[in-house]
Amino acid sequence: MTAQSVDERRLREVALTPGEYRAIVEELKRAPNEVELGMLGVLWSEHCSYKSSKALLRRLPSAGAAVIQGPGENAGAVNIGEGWAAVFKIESHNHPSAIEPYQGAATGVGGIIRDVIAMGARPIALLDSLRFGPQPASSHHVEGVVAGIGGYGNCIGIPTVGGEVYFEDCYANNPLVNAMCVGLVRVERLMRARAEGTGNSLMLVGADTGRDGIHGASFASLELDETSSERRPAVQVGNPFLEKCLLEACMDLAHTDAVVAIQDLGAAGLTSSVAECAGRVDGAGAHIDVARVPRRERGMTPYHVMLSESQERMLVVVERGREAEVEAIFQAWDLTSAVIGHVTDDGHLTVVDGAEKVARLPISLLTDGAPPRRLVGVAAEQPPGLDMNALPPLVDAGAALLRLLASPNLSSRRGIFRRYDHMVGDATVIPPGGDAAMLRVKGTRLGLAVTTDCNSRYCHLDPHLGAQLAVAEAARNIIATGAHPLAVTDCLNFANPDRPEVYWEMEETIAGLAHACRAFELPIVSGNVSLYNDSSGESAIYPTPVVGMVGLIDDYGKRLSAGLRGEGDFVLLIGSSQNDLGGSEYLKVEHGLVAGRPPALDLARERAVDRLVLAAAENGLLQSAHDCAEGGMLVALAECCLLGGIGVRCPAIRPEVPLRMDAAFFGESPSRFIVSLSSRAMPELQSLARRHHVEISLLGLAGGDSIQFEGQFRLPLAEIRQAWEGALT
Amino acid sequence: MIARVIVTPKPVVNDPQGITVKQGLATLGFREVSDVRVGKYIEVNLEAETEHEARSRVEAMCKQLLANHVIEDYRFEIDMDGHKRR
Amino acid sequence: MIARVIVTPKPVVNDPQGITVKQGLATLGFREVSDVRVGKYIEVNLEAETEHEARSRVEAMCKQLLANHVIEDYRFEIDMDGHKRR
Amino acid sequence: MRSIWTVTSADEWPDPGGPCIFAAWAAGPLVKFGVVVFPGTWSDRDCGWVIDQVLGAELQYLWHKDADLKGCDCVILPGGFAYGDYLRTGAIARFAPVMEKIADFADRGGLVWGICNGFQVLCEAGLLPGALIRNSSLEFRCQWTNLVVERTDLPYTSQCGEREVIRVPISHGEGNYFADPATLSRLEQRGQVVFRYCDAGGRVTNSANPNGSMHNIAGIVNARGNVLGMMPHPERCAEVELGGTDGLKLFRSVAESAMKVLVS
Ligand SMILES: Nc1ncnc2c1ncn2[C@@H]1O[C@H](COP(=O)(O)OP(=O)(O)O)[C@@H](O)[C@H]1O
Ligand SMILES: [Mg+2]
Repeated sequence: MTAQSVDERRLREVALTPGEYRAIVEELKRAPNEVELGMLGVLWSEHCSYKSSKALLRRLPSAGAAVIQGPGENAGAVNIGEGWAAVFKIESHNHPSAIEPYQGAATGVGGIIRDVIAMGARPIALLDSLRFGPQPASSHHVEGVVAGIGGYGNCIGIPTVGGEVYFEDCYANNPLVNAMCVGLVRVERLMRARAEGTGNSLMLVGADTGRDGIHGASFASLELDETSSERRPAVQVGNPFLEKCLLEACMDLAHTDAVVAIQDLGAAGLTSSVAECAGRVDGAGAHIDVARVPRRERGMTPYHVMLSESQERMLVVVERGREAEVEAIFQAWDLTSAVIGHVTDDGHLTVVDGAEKVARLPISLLTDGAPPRRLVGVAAEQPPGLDMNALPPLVDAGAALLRLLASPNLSSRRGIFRRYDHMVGDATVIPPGGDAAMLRVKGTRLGLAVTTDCNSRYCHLDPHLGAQLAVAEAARNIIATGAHPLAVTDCLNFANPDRPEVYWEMEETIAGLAHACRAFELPIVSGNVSLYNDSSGESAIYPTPVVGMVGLIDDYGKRLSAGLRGEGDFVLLIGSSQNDLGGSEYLKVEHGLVAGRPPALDLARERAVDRLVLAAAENGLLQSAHDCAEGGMLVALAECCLLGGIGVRCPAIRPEVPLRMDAAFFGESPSRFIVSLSSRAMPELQSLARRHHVEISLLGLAGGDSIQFEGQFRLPLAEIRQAWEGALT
Repeated sequence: MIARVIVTPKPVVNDPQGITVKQGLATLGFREVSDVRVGKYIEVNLEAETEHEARSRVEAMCKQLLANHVIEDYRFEIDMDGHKRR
Repeated sequence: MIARVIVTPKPVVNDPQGITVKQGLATLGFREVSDVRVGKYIEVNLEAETEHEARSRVEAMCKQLLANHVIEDYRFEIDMDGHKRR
Repeated sequence: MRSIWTVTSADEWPDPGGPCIFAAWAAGPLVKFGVVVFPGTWSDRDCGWVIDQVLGAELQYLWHKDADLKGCDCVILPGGFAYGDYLRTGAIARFAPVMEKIADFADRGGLVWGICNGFQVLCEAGLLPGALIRNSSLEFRCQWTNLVVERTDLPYTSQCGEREVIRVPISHGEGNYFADPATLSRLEQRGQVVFRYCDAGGRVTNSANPNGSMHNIAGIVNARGNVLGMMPHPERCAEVELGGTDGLKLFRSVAESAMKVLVS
């Protein structure tokens, strides 16, 4: 077979271009056989090779004092003190979820959990960042995805403590499902998936291998079109029960020092897990006998076995001669384990089927060989501008508030998160519903705050700024609990990067992320890229860089939540407000507009505000704190009241020119919080604010069972709650 | 009349439930069991003029709601004299 | 051989799933549906010398594991020639 | 106090008190809790945490393959999805080797406490009547609920007040209690309903029922009073930082009852 003679159709099937094929032949100095072609196809897919995004991702900062493990392993890890490391990562499962929402989302959760387990960590929390088309047309997606996430997380017994849900037209055919998992491990027990030690055994543990998901990784690297449903056998069915047993068995491995490394099997199955594991060690290779792989079905070929994406499997590198110890641990959990090969020092992945040779490829060709794709970015058309003078003035702030709270992007998420077990583990000290959730580290006073954030409408209107705003919002969500932001994981969801305007969005987004993370001194320790989120090239998604963030508080007894606490407390707005209506929910809900520029972000001011709130929290001045985000000041204030079950009495708002009334109530200026405190704490807060050069303004006094702005409106809390909770149930 | 619909996981699709039930049966001593698949049974009471009509309506129900054709197969029978067993 | 077991909720047990499916069908325009019950279908591949033996073994499986007599009824058929459809 | 449990009704118990009891308490309650672990169980660690770290009692995990209860005074079947809850909740778990010992233990009057999945296992095993079916909403529900305590003469509830309303979270997809009419009326007549979902004021209403359970039943006890099954999770509310401490009352009750038996 020569480069010319290979069937074009076959190349498409394995998602390789003729150019890539030529590169393979050149490197091997021969044509690859069928199995080799399949193996290279999956590993060179965008999903595994990052060939379109690698160059850009290098710009993201990943170093920091607390970082123990940056990108490159199954998950990132940061030191949180007292001997503990927090391990976390976010990952997309968009394409499978578009085809089969329940199983797609469920197996997405299963996959990200295995990444954390592979680091030797016990998973302690899950988050899910979701994007759907408008309701009710998207309800099939919403129902399936939410049920799938709950189905997996609830069964395996890891609390799902946070996430986000947004509805926009652009996600109608391309729903996004990004799942994040956070785990804990003693620093000295942190594992790395490196196939060290020639002669050590490779054991495959967990589920038997079936024919599921062959070419799943390539599938995730294509646009969805009419034929997608024919590729549906790529959809896999998760088994959370089996993964629970796998999790416990892997935790039990800590009792033996016979284990050198653990690597999960994800996209591209055995091929990628073995290649990646060997690829992390200079000169290492692996020898695999597919005949030894336990199978679920009869009639599977070596091709199937090497490419299967059967879920709930792990590769364990075991010191030679100690396989029985490891087998016993898995056996105790009724799990199959099989020695399927060993580590070599020839830098090649050799696959045999009993006595028969099946494939032999250089590890470096598999993991690093894909020629980077050089794409060009061209700035997208400027989105429609916003003529503020043409906007009709705000007539009835109260009525607008009710409409905003009842809109799908702002309404209560309780209808969703009550379907997730968010309490198992006895560690959730801040449950979902406010800003970040918080988990205590048992046996210490440490609290880990976790959140995911991204306003993709901002990113659509200005990707560079939008990405920065996502980082800033995530940080504010962490800070609103009293915790310090520590590190970031990111899931970059884009449309087809072959389109210059999409590639430009990628460039801008990544530049914006990098810029903001540098300003916040936040390392990005793990992440994931999902491309081709456009169905048949028509409906491209907004650039959606989901920021997952972890923060730390040294004593969770000092944590803050969003709800007002006591009658008579002062309710303050920290930070200042501009005419920031561009890209706002107010514009969309009240005026049907997606227009303008997102709010400007002054990173220095943002940091000053953050420092003030953290200092105030540290000194015990605050009763509550809440981030002011979508929907602006009034929506945030209403949330503080609803979450605390206490109303608020405020004097009329009379914004000073040039601030408009609508922007004062509903503008989305960043760098703002709503806090409450007792009157006694006021002087100290005022002096802190002066010291940090941050503007603070008194909004009103907590109390009563309504929200009122003297002479402007008064709404009973019960009515507000009905609007807020009625929308998403 | 009654339509009796059986929905089963497609043969290539993983069936964790079936696998686990098989293991459960083995523990109970039913070692002669080599494979178990678990699906759904749906009994639909409906009105229709003819069996032909019933057939085409139930076919449509299966396609649209009762089975998830990504991972499941279905089959059904129509019982013209069937009535609710209550 | 294959045993095809059907497990249904007892008539006295309310079947929220059935009710929801019925509503779902109605929303899709299948208004001719008066009642839906959702149960389980379990396909068991097993070895047995005789149909009689198979029958008594499957009966035992149903009693012990496959159905819960507080809330469910079961019935089954044995297909002597049946084999795994894989 | 490693002997077989004997259950006496609360009013027959001698007045506790006296310095020896407080001395014993200071060293931690003497009761030994066993927590069963099936494949797929996940509340085992939470129960263990409360017993060991909050209550300070002795803790022993019991593996599903164990054929011995290791001298435990109270055996907890915790929450989770034993065997994935495939087929039916608790259906496969009830055949685990440890279950045989638990049935014997219950027969002899030993304390057996099923929480959530554990309740489902006890029903499947026939140690408690009825069954738990799909929530009427068809949705999994994780939320706080209010429970009115209808029996305070049990070793599980002696620390609760008469008809006290306690706040305890639920987390289940199949907690909808069902029993045939005869069984249900027998349960009611004999006062075997221990917890009922209610509103904050203790009213047993439809809207306070999170899953469609008959008679708002959240927990029942067997006729003898030693086997308790409940859907809500007391081990999730034993510390203020988790939002409430009512669950601790149940664990304390068990520990305290053990003390009473000890002095009696
Ligand atoms: N898909 C989800 N899963 C779990 N929790 C969610 C989900 N979506 C939102 N939440 C929770 O609901 C609360 C409000 O979400 P959101 O409005 O996005 O908050 P914010 O604007 O402060 O980021 C947060 O606690 C969040 O974690
Ligand atoms: Mg947010």
